[in-house]
Amino acid sequence: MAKELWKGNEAMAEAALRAGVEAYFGYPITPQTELLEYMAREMPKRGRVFLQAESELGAINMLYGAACGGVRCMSSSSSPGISLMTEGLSYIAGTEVPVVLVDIMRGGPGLGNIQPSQGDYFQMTKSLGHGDANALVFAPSSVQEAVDMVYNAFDLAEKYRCVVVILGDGMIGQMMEPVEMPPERPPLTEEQRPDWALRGAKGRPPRILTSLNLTAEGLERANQRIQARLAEIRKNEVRWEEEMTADADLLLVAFGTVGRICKSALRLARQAGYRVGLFRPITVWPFPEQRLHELAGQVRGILVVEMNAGQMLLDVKAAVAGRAPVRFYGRLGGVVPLPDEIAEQVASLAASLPGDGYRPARNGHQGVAPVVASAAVKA
Amino acid sequence: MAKELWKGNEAMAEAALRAGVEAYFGYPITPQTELLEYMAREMPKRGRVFLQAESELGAINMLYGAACGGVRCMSSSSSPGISLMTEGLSYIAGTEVPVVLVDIMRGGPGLGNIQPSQGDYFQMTKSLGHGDANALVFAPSSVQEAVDMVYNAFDLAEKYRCVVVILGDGMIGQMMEPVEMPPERPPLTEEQRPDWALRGAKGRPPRILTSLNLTAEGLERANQRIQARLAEIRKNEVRWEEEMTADADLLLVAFGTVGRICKSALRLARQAGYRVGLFRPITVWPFPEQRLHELAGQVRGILVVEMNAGQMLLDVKAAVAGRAPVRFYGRLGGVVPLPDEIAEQVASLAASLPGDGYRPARNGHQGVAPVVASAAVKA
Amino acid sequence: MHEEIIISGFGGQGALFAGQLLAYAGMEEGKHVTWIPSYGPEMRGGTAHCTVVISDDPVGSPLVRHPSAVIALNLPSLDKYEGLVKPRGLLIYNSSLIQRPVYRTDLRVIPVPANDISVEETARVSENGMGDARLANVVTLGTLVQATGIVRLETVEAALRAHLPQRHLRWLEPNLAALRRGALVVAERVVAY
Amino acid sequence: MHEEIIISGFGGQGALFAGQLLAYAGMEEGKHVTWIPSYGPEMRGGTAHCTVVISDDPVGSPLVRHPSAVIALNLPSLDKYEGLVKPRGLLIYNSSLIQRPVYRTDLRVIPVPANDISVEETARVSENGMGDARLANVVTLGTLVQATGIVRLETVEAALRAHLPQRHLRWLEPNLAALRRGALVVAERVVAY
Amino acid sequence: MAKGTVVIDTNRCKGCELCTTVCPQHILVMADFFNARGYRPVQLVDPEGKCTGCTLCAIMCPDVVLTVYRLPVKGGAARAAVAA
Amino acid sequence: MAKGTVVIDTNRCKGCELCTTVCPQHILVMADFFNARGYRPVQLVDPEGKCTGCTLCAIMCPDVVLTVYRLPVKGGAARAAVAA
Amino acid sequence: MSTDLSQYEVVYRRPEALTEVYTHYCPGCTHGLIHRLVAEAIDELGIRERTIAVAPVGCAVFAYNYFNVDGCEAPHGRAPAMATGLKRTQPDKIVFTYQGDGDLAAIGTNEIIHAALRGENLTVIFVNNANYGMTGGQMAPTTLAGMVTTSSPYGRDPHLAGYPMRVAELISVLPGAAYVVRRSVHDVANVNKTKAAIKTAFMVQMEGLGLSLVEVLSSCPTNWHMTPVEALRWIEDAMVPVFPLGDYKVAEAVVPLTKRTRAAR
Amino acid sequence: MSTDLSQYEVVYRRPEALTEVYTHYCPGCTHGLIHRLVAEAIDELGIRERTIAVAPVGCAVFAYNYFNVDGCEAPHGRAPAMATGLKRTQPDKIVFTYQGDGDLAAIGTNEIIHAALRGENLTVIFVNNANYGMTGGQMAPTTLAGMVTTSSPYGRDPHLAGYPMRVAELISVLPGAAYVVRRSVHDVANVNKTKAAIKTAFMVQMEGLGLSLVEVLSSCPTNWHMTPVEALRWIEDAMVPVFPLGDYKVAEAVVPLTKRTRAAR
Ligand SMILES: Cc1ncc(C[n+]2csc(CCOP(=O)(O)OP(=O)(O)O)c2C)c(N)n1
Ligand SMILES: Cc1ncc(C[n+]2csc(CCOP(=O)(O)OP(=O)(O)O)c2C)c(N)n1
Ligand code: SF4
Ligand code: SF4
Ligand code: SF4
Ligand code: SF4
Ligand code: SF4
Ligand code: SF4
Ligand SMILES: [Mg+2]
Ligand SMILES: [Mg+2]
Repeated sequence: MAKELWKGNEAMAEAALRAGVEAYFGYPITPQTELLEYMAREMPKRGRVFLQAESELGAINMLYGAACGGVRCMSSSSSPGISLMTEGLSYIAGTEVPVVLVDIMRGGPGLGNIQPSQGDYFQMTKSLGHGDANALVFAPSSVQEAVDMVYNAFDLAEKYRCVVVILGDGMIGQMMEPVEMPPERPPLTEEQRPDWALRGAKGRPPRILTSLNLTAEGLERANQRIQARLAEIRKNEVRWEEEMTADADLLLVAFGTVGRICKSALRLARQAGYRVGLFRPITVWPFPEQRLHELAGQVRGILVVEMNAGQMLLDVKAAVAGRAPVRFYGRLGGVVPLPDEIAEQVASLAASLPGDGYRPARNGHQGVAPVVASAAVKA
Repeated sequence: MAKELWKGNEAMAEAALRAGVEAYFGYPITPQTELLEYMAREMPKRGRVFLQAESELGAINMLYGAACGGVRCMSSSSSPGISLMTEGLSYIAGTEVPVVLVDIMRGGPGLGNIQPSQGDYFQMTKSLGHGDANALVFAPSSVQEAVDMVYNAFDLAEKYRCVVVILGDGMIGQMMEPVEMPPERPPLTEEQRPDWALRGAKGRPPRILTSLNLTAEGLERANQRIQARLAEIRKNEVRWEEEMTADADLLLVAFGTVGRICKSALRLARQAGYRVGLFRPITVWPFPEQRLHELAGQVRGILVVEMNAGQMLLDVKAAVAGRAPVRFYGRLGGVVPLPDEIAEQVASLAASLPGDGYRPARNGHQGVAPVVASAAVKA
Repeated sequence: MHEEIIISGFGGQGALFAGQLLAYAGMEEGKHVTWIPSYGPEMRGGTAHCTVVISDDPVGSPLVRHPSAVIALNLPSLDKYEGLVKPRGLLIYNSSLIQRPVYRTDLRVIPVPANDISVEETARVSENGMGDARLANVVTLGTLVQATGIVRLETVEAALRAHLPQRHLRWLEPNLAALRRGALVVAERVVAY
Repeated sequence: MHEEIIISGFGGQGALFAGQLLAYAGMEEGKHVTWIPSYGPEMRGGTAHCTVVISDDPVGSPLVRHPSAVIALNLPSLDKYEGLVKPRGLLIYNSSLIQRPVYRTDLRVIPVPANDISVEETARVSENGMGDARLANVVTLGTLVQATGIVRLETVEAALRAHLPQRHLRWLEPNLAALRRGALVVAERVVAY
Repeated sequence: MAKGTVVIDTNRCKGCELCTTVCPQHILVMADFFNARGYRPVQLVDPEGKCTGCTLCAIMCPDVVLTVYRLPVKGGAARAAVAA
Repeated sequence: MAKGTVVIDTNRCKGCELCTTVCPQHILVMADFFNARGYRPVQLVDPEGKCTGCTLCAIMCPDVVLTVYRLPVKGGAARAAVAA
Repeated sequence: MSTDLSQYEVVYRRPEALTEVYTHYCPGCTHGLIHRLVAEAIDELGIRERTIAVAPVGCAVFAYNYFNVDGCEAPHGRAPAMATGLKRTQPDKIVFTYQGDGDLAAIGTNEIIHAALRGENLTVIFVNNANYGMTGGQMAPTTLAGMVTTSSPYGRDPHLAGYPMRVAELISVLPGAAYVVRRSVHDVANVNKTKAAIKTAFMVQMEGLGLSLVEVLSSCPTNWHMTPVEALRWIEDAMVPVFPLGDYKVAEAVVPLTKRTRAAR
Repeated sequence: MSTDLSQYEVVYRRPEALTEVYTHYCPGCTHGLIHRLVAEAIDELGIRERTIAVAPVGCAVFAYNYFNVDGCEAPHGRAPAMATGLKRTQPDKIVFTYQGDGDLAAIGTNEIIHAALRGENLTVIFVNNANYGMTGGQMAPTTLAGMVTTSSPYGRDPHLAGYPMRVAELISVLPGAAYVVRRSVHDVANVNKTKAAIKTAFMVQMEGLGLSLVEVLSSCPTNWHMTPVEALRWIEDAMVPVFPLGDYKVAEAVVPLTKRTRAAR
């Protein structure tokens, strides 16, 4: 199929439609509102359910209800709205019903602003509200990747009875890029509905979906079942991308759009003579810790770049387990780190390392004067 | 002053009163409700503000409002209620106003149950909603410690203009223990109010408190200011407790009530001949990573014990940085790990380690047959 | 010394209060103590229990799997805890309500007709001369203290004086009497070891 | 080839659409392209701009700090971007609205009387014979394409045909004309380098 | 007077006494023993067969303890069962 | 007729025209130039001194662009200022 | 006394829409009674096999165990949102929420108001017992002025905590609400009226007429510190004057349904 | 034309309670006008130095920059809760929220209802422009039936999205609300009435009488795709019939205040 130019938010909505999403519930918030608006236009045309909720609390619980019926459903929001959804997400995860959620992150904390950010990394990969709830979290770096992730998210959510999150940022949501849209899939038939779905107890015993379990032992068993599913995900679904790691003695680690910006930085730094590679986690939960651990044994130093104060950094440190020094470069509040400044950071990382005395000639692109590294830069 | 027997929830309330809390806003939820009920009884007596909110969203935003006035204020809740507060907490952190929050954790995810748990570790130490919001988080292991933490929390919150969280669990909330109550402090005078507080623009230019900053550069600066404060906290406020670490070649790491249970386990394991020590983080944010890193260099192996599926575990791994193998033993859903089973885990950790071949005689307390370790046990 | 006691009964039987008295007494005698209730919806009409730990050392776990002593005020409590008491531990049960025998043979077992004793003691002060079972908890506490010596009986008496809610003050004397009556039971009928 | 273009103007001046046309054309010619708007409340009455990257390689950053070419449709846009264009880069500005000179001397600068050209071209088809400035964006796009050769003019024309919203179809011809008029400007007046 | 009776699911009864207060015949009384769940259940004490099967007791019972029976009146069906 | 005038904070004006529609004297008209913020501001065109200082324009202006003046009527104060 | 029951007709038996599970409610708590009425209505309307129950957080948290229908558990206050998600995607099902006053009138006010505003085709059974039963008797928005609870230990002071919230009155203002009534279960006559209202409420949903809400005044003997019998008397004496029973909204199209249910009794 | 202004008296000038900051509102947006009325009321009551403003999330998010008083910014919809926290701890201050219809009538319904129920001594300026202005014109609970917005592209269908929410009517039901009115700013007469209502609302708070709420019908020319002048006409023609202007609740104790403000004009 020919490529078309799609805006990220709308492309994800269309991908969901083609994947057979049956219901969408959401609440407007920049920079994801185009996704909701696209659904408002297209869902009714295809006889599916679009509903603008009264709030994100409403949206996530409508989603919860729809999911309990074994219906393919989805919502989307951005950081403050996502915070409001965490109680519901914890219930959904605890009840083991599949939902798909798109989070187009913006600058925080608080109201912050509407610029791109990666400040929800922790809340999407770690806590997802209270308890040990975890989602399968994909971090797209291009509109095409976002489309493919959304398209596959429903199957994965159903397979593992879990929450699947597409964790993008304002750039992914607002950017237009050429996209090859996947084909439209036929809707689920009644027989294809899962055997736990609430569809009315006709000719069978009633089904119950709940996250409540009053005894500690009972709730522990439920948690063990959930943890077993998550272990399956960890086994099967870890994904990442590497670029120029084969000969690298320095490693950039970045996810989402920062990952793609690092590709440009990589080219600049390589031109400047640094043997740098890129490791881009595609699933940020589960985090590709094993492979990163291996790579850490090969390089002299690691630079983590994020649009936050150092969140994935913690996963990187845990995975690296001391095999290489880990530095951090973070931009905050919606400032997007650009290739030249990242390349500068690579250079200063290299300079700071004990290493083998090798010091590359600075013959590449010089860029402009490096911006002062943010105060969030941590050792 | 003589010790009295206090129930954790009520003791924390009384400690807050003596520290001069001027306003309390909350919503009932087991197992913290006695704190709210104590406030309902005592605050009016002392002419202070008690208000039962319509929800946790209401409570956290009332707290936000009171805090903007430079008033000593506090709230309390438990896991699902805390999830609902994260948007507000992110705003509060972003606005840099001081509040104190008690979280008495219960089993999750979802509605879960009301038994003790440590399932909010991630949501309190890592995300606190969207953006890079962080609280200073204390994890008490006894009622006395909880009392002292609450008593000091207000000063710390005001000093760093941050959220201070007392992260307890159902045991801390429900247990009675002897407590020495600190003395009553005089209330703040109008002059003692901070110079950013909203008290009416009488004879001075208006003051504004907001977390909004539309430009990326502006919001980055605000974030840098917040991060600088957090760096101060990291420098000044890290606290932990060690027991029998001097000669230890095995290390237990646990926080909160599990930390105290581990003390009993420690005695059992020592009796059984294991040279085991205990490392108990008292602040879980900031995490005492430096000291743990040092200790990791001294021991053959580390066992992290939590009432969750492995949350502090990540901080431990990052701090240990590969210097010693890290194992995890977790109980879920409100099951409390008891000393004998933890001691068994110590033994099996020791057995699994390469080490120096040293194998202690099993001559200590035998306990009962060990419970099957939960599926959440991770390598 | 390190004792872990569970006191268990129906919601209204006062198991929690008896445990608090014990903890107060332990504290008065300079021990480390913890008291923790079961809590939650099961309290609604169901059983309630508490765990008290009294120790020379700081208390690690306030919860225990295998208590050194149990007071079972009703049958469900006996059913639940009989199997959990430590070998050679103490099991006190309310024989006014529990007819079945105890199966374990490695325990020190003391049946106490706690309701009957309570009825007798409360009848003395009640207006209509009718007694009730409300002091069964204190009766069995007396037995426990006497049988174990965890704390001295007088310390529990002092705790009663100090912590009986103001509004129940007229029940102080009957409480003290019930406590002493419970203590006497030990001498009378130690059934099994 | 790797070009990074910013097109900027008042809310209604069509900077975003011009950028999309450019991106479509790039895509048609087999390049890697990204288009990203500024978004948010500043759109309310303020300026709007978009960044287009067209490259032989996959595009890393869709945002750029130092574009290789800028179209400034109004004065605030010139103020904002003049300092940011890469050395030796291209700066096109709408001389119908901007009277001030360009200060940088290391740029290729092309003033385009875009509003005037638009008025002329729209007047031809408007009912009352009065033109307006709505095609200033396409005029300057013509200039950009002609001056840089990033894509061929015909590809942009095709993009216009394909993507001009149905309801604006009667404006297709004027758009095409405006595009060509803009392209001609390059020949006419290259002011500085 | 219609003739009826009730069957009591004794272990289900929580001894709340709501049924006893509405029975027009005063034939529901509390037992002096406890059921398996620790409650004093209600008992039908109707030696004279006064129960009319009026269902009032069942209507007030919060725990659906009572099943109510009635002898069909000759020449007509009993009042339609409430829960058909 | 009272005699008045208005002072226009031109750069504050957003050219919304709300004032022009309420002025009874039709002496507020849109300028043919743009102000610093890119809007076509309103202008007072009152060569004949028709402005009565009625404040209607100010009452409708969403951007508080207009300050209204009035010549005091002899023998009495002007209508109490709206914003004292 | 062994009557030969084979001669007898059953005139009251456990409804099919209730399971055999023992409820955890306190003795005399009318939650159980209201459950029974809901179950009877479901049976009588023959909709058991296409009904989905949404349980609240509150004493009725286990309602899904007691109703013999598909069921789920909403976060505290969010049952109307969850039910909306179910009903919108399965319009052929009958979806009802069962909610307490803390759940619906405190934390969940937004969800019920907007479900009513949108005219969601849902049936809401709203159990008003003037306090938070499950958490041990705290003040609810419906707590009476002056009433002592564990969080209003000096009695609810209207100047600090407001006057009780009248939910039926409030919801009836919203255009999407089709049928909004208040009933009580403090005596047989009122139980029967409540039953009729609940049945009507389900019929409203079956006809797709919009939101139906039956507020039921219910007892909480435990937290009111009363015997079950006293508690029912207190409903009549203290609650009914503050929460007048009656029909607060009966949409045009619903009127014929109310006649049908009245006739059926 | 240079008039000698020294001869003149100022009959209208910028209120002191407004800062000099240029607002970011679109041309002709009546948010600015309503700001001015609030500021005038504050000035006239002499309360500027003890007033605290709580700004919403919505187009008025920067209101704290425009009011010359202490100010803060609430999370979307939570302004009444934040204001409650401020007012309860500083009862001598005058605290007001300024909220849009998405903010107050969608996500924040719970907070406003419970503030009103409790009779919080707050003043609420509620700006109803029938859509979510700031996020680009989505449907709000107040959007008119049939009205096209970016999230109701085929017009609001009352069967799917409900009929518009009438906030003043709803809030007036609650006992703690002392003064609840609806006004509009589509012409001079209505602007003046709105001003009087806002002033009364503040006086209600000064007297400690409970919650006062002034709903103001306001224009959003940008998202309505109209000129500012057309937009005002549309308020009159389309909105007023759905949202009738008037006094929905004037508590006994408030009546004398309304007389005072009327007299003052
Ligand atoms: C988010 C959240 N907040 C608080 C609670 C605690 N909680 C459980 S039930 C309940 C109140 C229930 O009262 P009500 O709805 O009136 O039901 P009732 O028990 O009286 O029938 C509360 C506050 C919770 N589970 N979740
Ligand atoms: C929790 C949350 N959800 C959504 C948003 C996005 N948002 C910002 S303003 C707004 C709507 C504002 O509409 P309204 O209150 O009517 O104000 P108006 O702009 O129309 O004056 C929304 C949904 C947000 N900032 N936070
Ligand atoms: S059916 Fe009627 S008469 Fe018979 S026991 Fe019940 S209430 Fe009494
Ligand atoms: S009403 Fe039901 S539960 Fe109560 S006593 Fe009668 S039969 Fe038992
Ligand atoms: S004061 Fe009156 S007459 Fe003068 S310009 Fe304004 S509206 Fe016109
Ligand atoms: S109303 Fe105000 S902003 Fe609008 S045109 Fe007139 S002066 Fe300018
Ligand atoms: S606490 Fe109250 S509402 Fe809950 S089950 Fe007991 S009596 Fe019923
Ligand atoms: S979008 Fe609408 S409400 Fe917002 S400033 Fe513009 S006109 Fe006003
Ligand atoms: Mg209730
Ligand atoms: Mg609006």
